[in-house]
Amino acid sequence: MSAPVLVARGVGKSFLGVSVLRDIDLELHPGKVHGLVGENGAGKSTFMKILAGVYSRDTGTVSLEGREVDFGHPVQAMRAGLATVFQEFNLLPERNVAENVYLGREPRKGPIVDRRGMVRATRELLDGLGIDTIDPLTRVGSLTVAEQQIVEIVKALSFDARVISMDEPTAALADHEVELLSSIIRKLKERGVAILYVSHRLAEVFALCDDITVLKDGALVSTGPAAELTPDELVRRMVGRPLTTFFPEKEEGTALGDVRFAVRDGGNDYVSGIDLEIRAGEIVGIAGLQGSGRTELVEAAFGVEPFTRGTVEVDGRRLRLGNPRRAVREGIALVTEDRKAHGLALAQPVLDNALLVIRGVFPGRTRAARHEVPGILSSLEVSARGGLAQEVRYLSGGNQQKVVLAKWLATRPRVVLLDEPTRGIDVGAKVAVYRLMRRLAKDGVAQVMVSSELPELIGMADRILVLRDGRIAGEAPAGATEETLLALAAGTVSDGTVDDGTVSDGTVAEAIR
Amino acid sequence: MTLPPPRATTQPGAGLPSIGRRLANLGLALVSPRGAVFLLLLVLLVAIALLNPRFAEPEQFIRFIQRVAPIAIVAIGQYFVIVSGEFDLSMGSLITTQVVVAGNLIGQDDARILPVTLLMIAIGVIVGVVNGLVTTLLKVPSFIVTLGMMLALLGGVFWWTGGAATGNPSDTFRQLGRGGIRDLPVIEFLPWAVVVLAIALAAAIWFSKRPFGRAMIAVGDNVETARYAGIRVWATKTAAFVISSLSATIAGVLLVGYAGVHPSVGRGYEFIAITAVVLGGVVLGGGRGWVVAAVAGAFALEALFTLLNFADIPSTYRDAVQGVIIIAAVAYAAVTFRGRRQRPSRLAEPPAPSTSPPGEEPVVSATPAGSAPHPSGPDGTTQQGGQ
Amino acid sequence: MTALAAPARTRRVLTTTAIVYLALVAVIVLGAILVSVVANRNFFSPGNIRDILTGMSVLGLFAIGQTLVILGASLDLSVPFVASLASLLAAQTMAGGTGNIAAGVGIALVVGAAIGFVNGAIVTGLKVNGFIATLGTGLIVKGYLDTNYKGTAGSVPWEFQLIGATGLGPVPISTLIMLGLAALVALALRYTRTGHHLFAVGGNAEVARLSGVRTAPPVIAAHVLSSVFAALAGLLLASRLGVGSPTVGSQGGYDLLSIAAVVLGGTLLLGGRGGVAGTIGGVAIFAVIDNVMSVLQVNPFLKDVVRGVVIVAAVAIYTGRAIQRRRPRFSAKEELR
Amino acid sequence: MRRGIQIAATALGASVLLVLSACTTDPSVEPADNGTGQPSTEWFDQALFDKQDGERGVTPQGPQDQPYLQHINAEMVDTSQYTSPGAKKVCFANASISNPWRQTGWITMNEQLEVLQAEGAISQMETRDAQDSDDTQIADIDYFINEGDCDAFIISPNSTAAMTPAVERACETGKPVIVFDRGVQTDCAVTFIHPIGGFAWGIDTAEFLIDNLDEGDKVVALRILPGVDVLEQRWAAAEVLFDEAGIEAVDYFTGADPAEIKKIISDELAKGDVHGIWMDAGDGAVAAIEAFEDAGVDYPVMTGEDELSFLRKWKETGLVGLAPVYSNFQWRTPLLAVQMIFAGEEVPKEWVLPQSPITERELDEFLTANDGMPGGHYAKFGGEDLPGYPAVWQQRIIP
Repeated sequence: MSAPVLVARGVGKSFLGVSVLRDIDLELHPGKVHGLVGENGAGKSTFMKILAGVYSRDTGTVSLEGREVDFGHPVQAMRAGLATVFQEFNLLPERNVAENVYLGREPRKGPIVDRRGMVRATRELLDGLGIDTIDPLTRVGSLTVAEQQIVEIVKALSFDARVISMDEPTAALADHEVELLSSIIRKLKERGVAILYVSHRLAEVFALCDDITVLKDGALVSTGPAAELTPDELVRRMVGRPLTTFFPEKEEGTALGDVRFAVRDGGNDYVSGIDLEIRAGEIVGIAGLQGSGRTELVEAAFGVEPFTRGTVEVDGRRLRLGNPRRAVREGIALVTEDRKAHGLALAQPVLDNALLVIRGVFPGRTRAARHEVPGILSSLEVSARGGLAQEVRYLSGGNQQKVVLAKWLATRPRVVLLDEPTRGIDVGAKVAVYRLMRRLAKDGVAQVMVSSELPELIGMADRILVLRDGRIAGEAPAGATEETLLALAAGTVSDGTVDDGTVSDGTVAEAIR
Repeated sequence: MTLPPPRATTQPGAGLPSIGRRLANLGLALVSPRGAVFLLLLVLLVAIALLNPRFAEPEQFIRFIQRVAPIAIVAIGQYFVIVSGEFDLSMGSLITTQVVVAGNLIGQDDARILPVTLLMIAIGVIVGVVNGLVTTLLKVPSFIVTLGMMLALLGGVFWWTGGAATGNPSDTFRQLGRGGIRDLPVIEFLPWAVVVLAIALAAAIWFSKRPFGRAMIAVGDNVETARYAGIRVWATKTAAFVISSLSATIAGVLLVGYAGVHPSVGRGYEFIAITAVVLGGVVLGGGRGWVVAAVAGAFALEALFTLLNFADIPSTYRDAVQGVIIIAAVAYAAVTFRGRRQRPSRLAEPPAPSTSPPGEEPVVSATPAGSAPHPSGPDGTTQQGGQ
Repeated sequence: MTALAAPARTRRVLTTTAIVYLALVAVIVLGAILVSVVANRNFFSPGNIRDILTGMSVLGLFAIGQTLVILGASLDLSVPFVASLASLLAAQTMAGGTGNIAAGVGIALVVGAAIGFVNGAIVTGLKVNGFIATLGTGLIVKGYLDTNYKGTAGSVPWEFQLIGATGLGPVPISTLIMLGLAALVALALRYTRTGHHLFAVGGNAEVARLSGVRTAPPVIAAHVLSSVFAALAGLLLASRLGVGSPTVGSQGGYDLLSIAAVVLGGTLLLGGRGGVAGTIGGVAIFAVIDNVMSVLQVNPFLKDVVRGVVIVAAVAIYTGRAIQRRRPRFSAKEELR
Repeated sequence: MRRGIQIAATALGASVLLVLSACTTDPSVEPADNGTGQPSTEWFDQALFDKQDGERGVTPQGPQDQPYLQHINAEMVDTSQYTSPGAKKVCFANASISNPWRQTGWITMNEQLEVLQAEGAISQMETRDAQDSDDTQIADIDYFINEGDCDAFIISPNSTAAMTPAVERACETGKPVIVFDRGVQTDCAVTFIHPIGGFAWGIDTAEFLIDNLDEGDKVVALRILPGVDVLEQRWAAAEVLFDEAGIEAVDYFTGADPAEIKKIISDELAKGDVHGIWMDAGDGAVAAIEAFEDAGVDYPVMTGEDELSFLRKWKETGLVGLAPVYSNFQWRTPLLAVQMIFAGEEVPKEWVLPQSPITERELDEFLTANDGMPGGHYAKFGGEDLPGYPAVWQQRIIP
């Protein structure tokens, strides 16, 4: 094996006396992909940020190509050849691709920015990755999420990075886009770039990575070749407990009731031909690739971008849900995908956020809700140092999500639409969300759960609808396999209901490619 | 990650701050931007009283409140617009409009007070509704909308009246701004304007605690969240503009009483009001601020001008002093708050700490929330950067 | 091999600037008709064109600087006072002497730049909102002017007055200077790093910071340039007036008017998008409307009403359109259209 | 952004083309013959003070009942060169109509215009209003020169020094130029029409206060805004006289805002006694008086203006007062001068109109004469014989 390009020894970090990372050793080799896995909060992101120069380390050493380094700013790290693709895009939507790629170090001829050279270089980088669909002069704001991800990678490459670390690069991508990214990573490997790859998608990790390091609670569990690990073993090292505990069983007494929420042949600019019936006590999963219309479907049901065709029924009454307010009045709740953008007023206290919907839509119930909210929050195990007066911006992602849930629970909804309810939250919070869903089901609430995590859908939903290109491509029962869902989502089997949950291997392989 | 949570308060369901915490908060409050304005006001009042002991006499002081009342009321209106995330530059012009309307239409005829007052209220509501609807439905920045309204209103009222009002309206109408209850103990004289201010402030405090008032602040904090929560954003913001226009109307009524009719009454009040609100620690961009502090800001500003008068400082310095104060106040607030609030989706907030692992009891934990960058679980919200 | 669906992004959309200039053409056509029908005048006569262009020069200078600060997500309300101060400093330094022109211009620009630097430093260093910071510095300068000047002062030599009074055909030199500077600024925004960084900081300061852009310098530069342009406007005013005046800046209401012109020109008030070309279009729209109203002898009070309505209506038309344009983002949505 | 380059290229191309074409330097911009615009930060001018002081005592020449045609110490100029028959077009570059005094005058002027149009002396008057902006007024004058097709220019300058070059350019056309109200630093105009002036105002008012007050008494001077010569001269004269007489005078700028005025007076009353109020313009006078009422102290000795709201309050309260006048009827004179000039009649080079304060003795007379006029109307507006009287002024119909 060649000499490592990056060596970390004994790296540790603590915040306010709380140790969050201890004694991490790790080596990256040219042309190898190194997977970094662990539960949320295991310290992966902290470690990456230390490498990237966002945080400074308290202990240990990091050396890049034999020289010890200590970066004070991400750009220092990038200039030294260590580039990081963060989860949140660092792109300017109003500027074009080339301007974004070279932001902060625009090439110059004399004092003049060499725009032509900048565009040419960007095009070359894109060509090198085999991307011919992105024009360097396109405004980034008009690109898809996946394309923006590629722009981020191109930006990293433009530094001529020898080490690229990627923090969950596929989190927002649909599967065919993931495949594209994988091919790009393989290309980078061929060029001898060392890649540190953080992902929650274990299949991806096994498919891509040569080595895998497992972190848990800020400490190193193991580091070694991927070939020596099996998926089960990896999961065991990560979580230290069997996978089944993730999804709580249905609560006793949960029963399917009448149809609570129904859409018949619904459609708008983004989705079409939607037929959907949810019964009281039922959890309906929605699967589909990114951009297949999942979020658009729940937003249509919630009146954000209402259905313009078809009919909507709540408890058998035909209604027109023209805006969210109307939907809320009918007992519908929507837990949005992006809670900071759509779910929370970050500068307001926990209490005000939790009472937001009540105050906005049912002001007459404020007094009563005020008494209930502390109970709801504590049943959700919200932890906030400043209590109800704490501004939510200072809460963790999981606690923020719980505040969002509390906000809707206070309205006593009859239909709850959950769009990626567990995205970006830690395991404990995830379990709390699952438990809550089970409890709501028992109480006769009709639920829709949109998720990119197929295991989550399989584990929680009573049945799963698969969206493709804005239409329902098929329906799978509770026990369906991931392969089945993928095949439906990717359009490799004909539409329809899958009964046995199996599809031939060949088709799946095709689907994944 | 197992953060051993040092539990300061372990009472289950304890969502309310303890008494000790409240005391601590009170101490902190005076140096916080919200409290700083009260400190500033106190210092200014003491300084005035030292220069001119008569000022501290109850009778003089109540006169001072009477004088500040119009500005304070305008500041209340501007507060609601600013806290809901907008600007109202049309307030000064609207005051002028109302003053001229009162002067021209009421004249010396007491019988016309009621209908004209109703007309003035209608004008106020219409101006607020137009400002609000153009801002929310046509998506024109409120800075531009109210700038246009400012020009159009002033031009329109001058066009109508030929630039000058007929004369002061009847003394009955002017009582509200000029008169009061006489022969009281201690203060001797309680101007109606002070009563109006007290009512307006009480109403503003009440309103800002009402569900609708809280929703207004939430809208200013994050419009999208409010919309997804079923709040009618257009109605909420329009209501803020209507409140603002109505407060300008009330200020106009007080000013026509206090000062009389002149086309220059109200000039510059929009900037004075914004200055007052900002002095009160209210953040431009919305979502943060306290209406009482905004009123205190108005008092502080007026106290400052009074101090300059008493100190025999040439009135040409007044602008310069106002300039210094306003920058200092906001710089102080900004340095304290640090968080820039204009674009919630782009907040560069420190990553929040993870919660305790599953199985832990619910706590109001003492983890150092937000005070330092903490490692977090992936917060997988993909941000497509900006709006 | 790319599984990415290539969305139909190639369709031509009118740029914002194009819309602004279309609006300008519409205003000119309408104005020309009104002027010829109602007042029986020729809108395109040299004297009238000169009147319009003269009206554009001063506001144009203010608006160029204002564009820069607005691109950087700030504002500059201090410009009228900076312009007045510059006119006074220049006129007093020149004191009628030809030899002092360079010194007068130099002093005015240096003082302008210094005020701009203070503005920029307050905005970036003390984190004071640009609105408040420049409102404050504007008031401070105003206080200085009111205290120290009791009326017009100084005088500029004849040679300097020529700048404001000379024209090439119907085109005043001052307009050419303004357009030349506008072009320079447009090029600077496009071809200098600071220009690029200004867009970045105005669009999203955090992204800019993480990309290694130091966020303060572009904003400070924008404020310095804004004040320098205000000083240039003051110099032009001094050249036209022949003297310096403590009120010449505020007389025109240039602070709010320049912001309106910038927004009218399609620059986003929140920063990060826009440009000088649109601003010049916005300034031209104002100048044409003012000219037409003056030729038609519209009541001056009514003029303000029209101005107010035009500002709001124009921006409303423009923003309504911008929102439509941004919606379709995902291929799935577009395919269904 | 691409447009930026296009614009740049177009601008460059255009300028090159224009340079190739004839350069059209405005011929009228010439080197100033003397040092125009000497620094004028000090407003007191002893010579002017003495001149105006003298003019106060002169009995004006001219028709007895037409003050707007009277003149003081006039040096008449021959205008036969302009003699021409027929109705003439007048171009009026107005500074603004942004305050009640100018609005009143503007109404009067338009009524005068109707009369002269009916007489066939003037065909039409084209007006451009500069809205208080020097720069706009310069452009207005240039527009008139180029496009106005004017037979005569009337200019009411927005400010003195700044408007001088533009007025000179208008003179270059050879057409008669009439300047009124504020002056310019050139005598190229055929006639410059104005009342006696600010120093006379200052002398009238200061002497009145000095007569009615004792040495050491305090006078609060309320001034609208700094930097306007006609206003500054009023204060310059008064200040000097107060100084000499040992009257303690403090001055404030109020922006004519009555709320501001009331606050200032209240603060002054809180500091100590105020015996006199001096104002450089009458609007807001009522608020000043009310401040004394509200504080429950005796009325001051006061000078305001011939603005009706002050006259009425003066009458109502019976305070010791004087209403100095900045003769509003001067707005009639320019158009009448146009008629005279084209008729070849000689006119005064500097047409100093009478300017005499309204005293307590005359108060009732003026109040009766102006019954029904709005508060912002000026008693000595001099338009009683014009056709629209009184409705046009009562309803303030602004063209």
